[in-house]
Amino acid sequence: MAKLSVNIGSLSLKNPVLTASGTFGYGEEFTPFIDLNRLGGYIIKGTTLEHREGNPYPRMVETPSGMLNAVGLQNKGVDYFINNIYPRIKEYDSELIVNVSGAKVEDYVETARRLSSLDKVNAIEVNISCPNVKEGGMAFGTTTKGAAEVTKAIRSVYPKTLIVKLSPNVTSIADIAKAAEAEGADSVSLINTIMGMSIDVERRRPHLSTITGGLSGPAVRPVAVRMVWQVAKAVKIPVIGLGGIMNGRDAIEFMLAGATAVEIGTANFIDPAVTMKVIDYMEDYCSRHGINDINEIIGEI
Amino acid sequence: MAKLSVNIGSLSLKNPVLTASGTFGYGEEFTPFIDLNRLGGYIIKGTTLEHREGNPYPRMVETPSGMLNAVGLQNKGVDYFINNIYPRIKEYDSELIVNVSGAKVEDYVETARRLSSLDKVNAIEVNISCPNVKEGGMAFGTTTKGAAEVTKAIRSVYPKTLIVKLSPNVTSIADIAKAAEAEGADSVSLINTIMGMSIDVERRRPHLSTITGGLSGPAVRPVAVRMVWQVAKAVKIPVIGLGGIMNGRDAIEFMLAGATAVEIGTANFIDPAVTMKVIDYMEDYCSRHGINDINEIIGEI
Amino acid sequence: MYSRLTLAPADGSKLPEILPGQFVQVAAETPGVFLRRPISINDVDYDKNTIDLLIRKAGTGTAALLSLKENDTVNILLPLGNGFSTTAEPASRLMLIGGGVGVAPLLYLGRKLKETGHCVEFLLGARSGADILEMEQFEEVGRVHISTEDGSLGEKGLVTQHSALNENIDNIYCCGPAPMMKAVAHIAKERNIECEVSLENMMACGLGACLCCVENTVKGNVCVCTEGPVFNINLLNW
Amino acid sequence: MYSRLTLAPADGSKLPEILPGQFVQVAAETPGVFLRRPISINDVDYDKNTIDLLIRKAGTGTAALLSLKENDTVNILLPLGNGFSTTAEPASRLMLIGGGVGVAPLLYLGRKLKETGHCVEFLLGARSGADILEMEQFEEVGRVHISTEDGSLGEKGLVTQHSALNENIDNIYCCGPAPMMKAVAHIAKERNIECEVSLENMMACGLGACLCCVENTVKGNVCVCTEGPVFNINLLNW
Ligand SMILES: Cc1cc2nc3c(=O)[nH]c(=O)nc-3n(C[C@H](O)[C@H](O)[C@H](O)COP(=O)(O)OP(=O)(O)OC[C@H]3O[C@@H](n4cnc5c(N)ncnc54)[C@H](O)[C@@H]3O)c2cc1C
Ligand SMILES: Cc1cc2nc3c(=O)[nH]c(=O)nc-3n(C[C@H](O)[C@H](O)[C@H](O)COP(=O)(O)OP(=O)(O)OC[C@H]3O[C@@H](n4cnc5c(N)ncnc54)[C@H](O)[C@@H]3O)c2cc1C
Ligand SMILES: Cc1cc2nc3c(=O)[nH]c(=O)nc-3n(C[C@H](O)[C@H](O)[C@H](O)COP(=O)(O)O)c2cc1C
Ligand SMILES: Cc1cc2nc3c(=O)[nH]c(=O)nc-3n(C[C@H](O)[C@H](O)[C@H](O)COP(=O)(O)O)c2cc1C
Ligand code: FES
Ligand code: FES
Repeated sequence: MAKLSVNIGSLSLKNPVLTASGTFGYGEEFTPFIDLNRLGGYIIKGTTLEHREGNPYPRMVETPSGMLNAVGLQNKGVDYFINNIYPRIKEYDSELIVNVSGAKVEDYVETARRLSSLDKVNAIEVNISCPNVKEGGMAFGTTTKGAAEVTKAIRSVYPKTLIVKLSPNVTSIADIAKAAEAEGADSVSLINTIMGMSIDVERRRPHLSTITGGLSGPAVRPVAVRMVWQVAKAVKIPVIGLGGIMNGRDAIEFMLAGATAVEIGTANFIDPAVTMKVIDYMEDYCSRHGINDINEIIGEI
Repeated sequence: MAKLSVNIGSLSLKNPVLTASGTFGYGEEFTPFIDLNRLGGYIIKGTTLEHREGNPYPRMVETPSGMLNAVGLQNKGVDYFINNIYPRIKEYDSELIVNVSGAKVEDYVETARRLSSLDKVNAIEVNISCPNVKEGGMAFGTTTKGAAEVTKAIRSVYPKTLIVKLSPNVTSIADIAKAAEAEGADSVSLINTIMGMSIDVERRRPHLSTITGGLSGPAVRPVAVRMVWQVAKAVKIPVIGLGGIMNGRDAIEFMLAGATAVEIGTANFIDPAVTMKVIDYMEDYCSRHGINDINEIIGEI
Repeated sequence: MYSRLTLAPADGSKLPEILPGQFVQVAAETPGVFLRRPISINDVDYDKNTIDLLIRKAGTGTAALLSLKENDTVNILLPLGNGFSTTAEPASRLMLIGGGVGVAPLLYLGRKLKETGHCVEFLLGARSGADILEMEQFEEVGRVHISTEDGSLGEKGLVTQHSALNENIDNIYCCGPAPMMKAVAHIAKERNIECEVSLENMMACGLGACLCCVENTVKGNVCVCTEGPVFNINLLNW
Repeated sequence: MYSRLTLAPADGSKLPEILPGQFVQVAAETPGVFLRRPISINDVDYDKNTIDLLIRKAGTGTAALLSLKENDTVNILLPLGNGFSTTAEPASRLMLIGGGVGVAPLLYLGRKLKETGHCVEFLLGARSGADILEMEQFEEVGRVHISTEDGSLGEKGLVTQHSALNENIDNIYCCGPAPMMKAVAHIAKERNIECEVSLENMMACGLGACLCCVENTVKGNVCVCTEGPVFNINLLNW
């Protein structure tokens, strides 16, 4: 059997398959369908310093081969996570990665600092790219200066693996990636959702309470693969690829484009067992192609 | 029956339905399926100063609810167009708009200058956003400076209606639109294709000869609607909306978001008679909603 | 257009225990549909190992489900969400109020309540008599009252104006269009009747993972798919 | 997996004149398929007002077409492209060479050539005998030679090695996998045989509007959908 394990910063993942933040709850929701222990890792909901109620309903609309969401980082805050959720989910034999968001640099820093004390959390993914919150969020992700600033500040308090999650809503994502790399990010993950909008033409009003939202699903995959390819060529740190992965073929596509690991997002809604199928496919693909170590194919294009 | 006519610069279109450049040939290809005279206008193939062979085959791959293309502006050059094609297609009772591309500012200017002499061409659409050519093309469309430079130079030689077609591959499309407006563009059209990529995982090579290509089709529609909405709020000139319009509902969606007219692109490949159905839908929609003049709904959101 | 689908596990496995008010997430594999569609469980037959769904054609997804033919298979997740409470006091007067296709979960609920010794009544509302669904099935379970807006069946008017609501009622269980549920909730609050409603918020995952389906409640935004779809009206900000 | 579809205009209209080698663009309305799929016209029956398509399952789109049932309707554009030339000199020896599902357009071509008084021969190649398609139909039209790679039917080897090619041939008409067509074109060039091949470039529109399907020829890039799919090999840069 081929070696599927890959390294991201100081993490050694048993396979390249992670779950995307905001699409996999806290992992627990999926235990009726999958064995969480088989995952390379699971990235949980966007966590902020304080409790957030998120945006008003409606928060979702289906689009061709995708969906728009405007959840807006609803979560109970980092302390609630540490005290109430973490104890419940920390025992899985899979890397638990917390996705961190904030409105101000200080919020990111303080959230990261508090998370750094958790034994079973060896990495955080910093979301500088959420299009669904008014202040901060995407603003940091759309300029090299913003990305550098957040990365640098978090790096100074967070000694474990630091993944910076990039926004696709930019002219040159490679430049943003390089800025994060320069300030000490151990890895970058991309893409977050693409800002989109949908209108109910009969009622003549937007489908989402926030007018615009974030587009995800297979519709965005060609854009995501292109960006992963561009970023992988521009940085030396490992790249985590995501955006519209629906099956094993799609996951391999990202790895050929340069991703060391992948995240599965919206696909979890269509098939809650999709992650297991992706891992199975990877094993099968490697054996069909005579690949001994999946690292061989990373960035082959 | 509702009034469907709209104005773009000095053009008065009998209805808001145009065809998107590169997806409608020279119009002639569609006469077995539609009455060209019913169209608001038809925008023909990207035309350059010199003959261009375009990119090597393969140039196309299907994606979820869309396609990537890498045609690369294959055309016989502006003089061939003027002498051989224009005489054949100029007699339709519908606005004939030529899409103009170039690698250098001077090429755009010279192409526009030559086209300005054609009686039946009352507008050009300047493509500063083609992701499929190495030099120029998208480069102009991704900075306010580039967009301003091209617009200004063409404006100085082209007195008729000047539409600037914008690239979606940018952080702030509203800023690019404002730059074009400031230099005298009569209208902006958006979006051109989003840069994407697709890999054949069995052969482990890209599907396109150029590796990356331009994504079009309904997959991109939510992004296009969002950008039209942003641009329509930022500029005073009329906005032409396109990207993934497959039917009348989609066309109305763009108008509610702020488009004065729409272009139908990839949908022509799926249903060569789609443009007629969109016009019919608009009439029906207006009567169902008690709208006397379609201009009433433009930018309602 | 409405239709009832009867489904059995394709692999012959035994159905899990299903609570009245729970729903399924069904994949409508047809062009233009991406997400699963949430549909209430209308009835369960453990002997035959089948569930029934009652589907109204709302768009492309439901149209595809309605065009399924005998022996076709569909991919389905079940059972999801929390059901109605079935712990009313003995000898209470229970009124199950449904509007349109919202009657769907009330049939199985009625059966379950009957099994636990309750006497149930149904109040079904629709635009006209032709839109009243599954009346015979409901009549097997309890007394059926009908309201139609055009008066073509039962009393003319909205369910909230039906005379069956004039007498004492202890518990209301309601599912239907939001305006109807709100009107019913209003009456229930005024008259201090225990009342549960089943919401139909837009869902992506149906599993509590995406936070798309939230309802703003007295506890803040909560997921309808996991904390609902059935809510006691005291929890809602209606 | 191969299968033949027989289609008649759903509105009862009369088929237009169809040239051998022309193709259709068919909409495979199934999830995951966006563009139409180009398929050669395998046969035409003007009396019955039907066309036949011979389809090989290549992926999702063709799979959906193969699962169509009697009386289903499909959306189709036809006839598209330019056909084979049917103006060979009288008494020429004509060889119609097909590989795999590439035999599709040769049946109608053979019939048409026979109608104009030509004597046609077919040379069909495939991996094994089971993959040789429509042999009986071809035998109605002319003499059939077979090559199979495993030797299970006809001569063992590639079509280009078949003994039927040893004697004098005036015209070759070829459709099949690109490597086979290239090998055939090579032989034709060497021996100065008139040769036409039918290309299967990836298409989006099929109408000459998108310029996606180009083949690099001696005249530069030309659209296979409108200037082809059939090309004289002298035009190709092979
Ligand atoms: C818990 C729950 C139980 C339901 N039970 C039933 C039932 O028993 N029978 C029945 O016929 N319908 C039921 N519905 C409604 C049903 O889910 C929608 O009618 C269906 O999703 C519409 O899909 P479509 O593709 O046919 O229509 P579309 O064209 O997608 O949409 C038509 C309308 O349906 C609604 N809708 C679309 N997608 C969703 C979604 N993912 N979640 C919720 N609403 C959506 C929207 O309001 C939209 O305007 C239930 C919904 C929920 C949330
Ligand atoms: C002029 C012409 C005539 C053809 N005649 C026949 C025929 O008579 N019978 C037959 O079975 N097949 C024929 N083909 C091939 C047929 O079009 C493809 O097999 C089909 O498009 C595959 O679609 P899919 O969804 O099943 O497979 P996919 O999963 O989409 O693709 C499988 C493979 O098919 C090819 N393909 C996919 N889309 C297209 C496209 N739009 N255009 C061309 N190739 C594509 C690609 O090489 C791809 O690798 C013809 C193609 C052309 C261009
Ligand atoms: C409902 C929903 C909620 C999301 N919430 C978050 C979040 O909290 N933090 C984050 O970084 N990304 C969030 N995302 C983005 C995803 O993690 C992912 O980047 C995006 O959906 C693209 O991947 P996909 O196409 O596989 O879903 C969310 C996406 C969805 C659909
Ligand atoms: C095959 C193809 C060729 C195109 N060629 C051009 C072109 O020459 N000039 C141009 O401005 N846009 C070109 N475009 C972009 C379209 O005009 C349009 O902006 C884009 O496809 C989005 O619209 P759609 O989704 O409706 O197709 C081309 C698109 C396609 C698919
Ligand atoms: S639908 Fe995803 S949380 Fe309820
Ligand atoms: S397929 Fe569009 S030009 Fe040939």
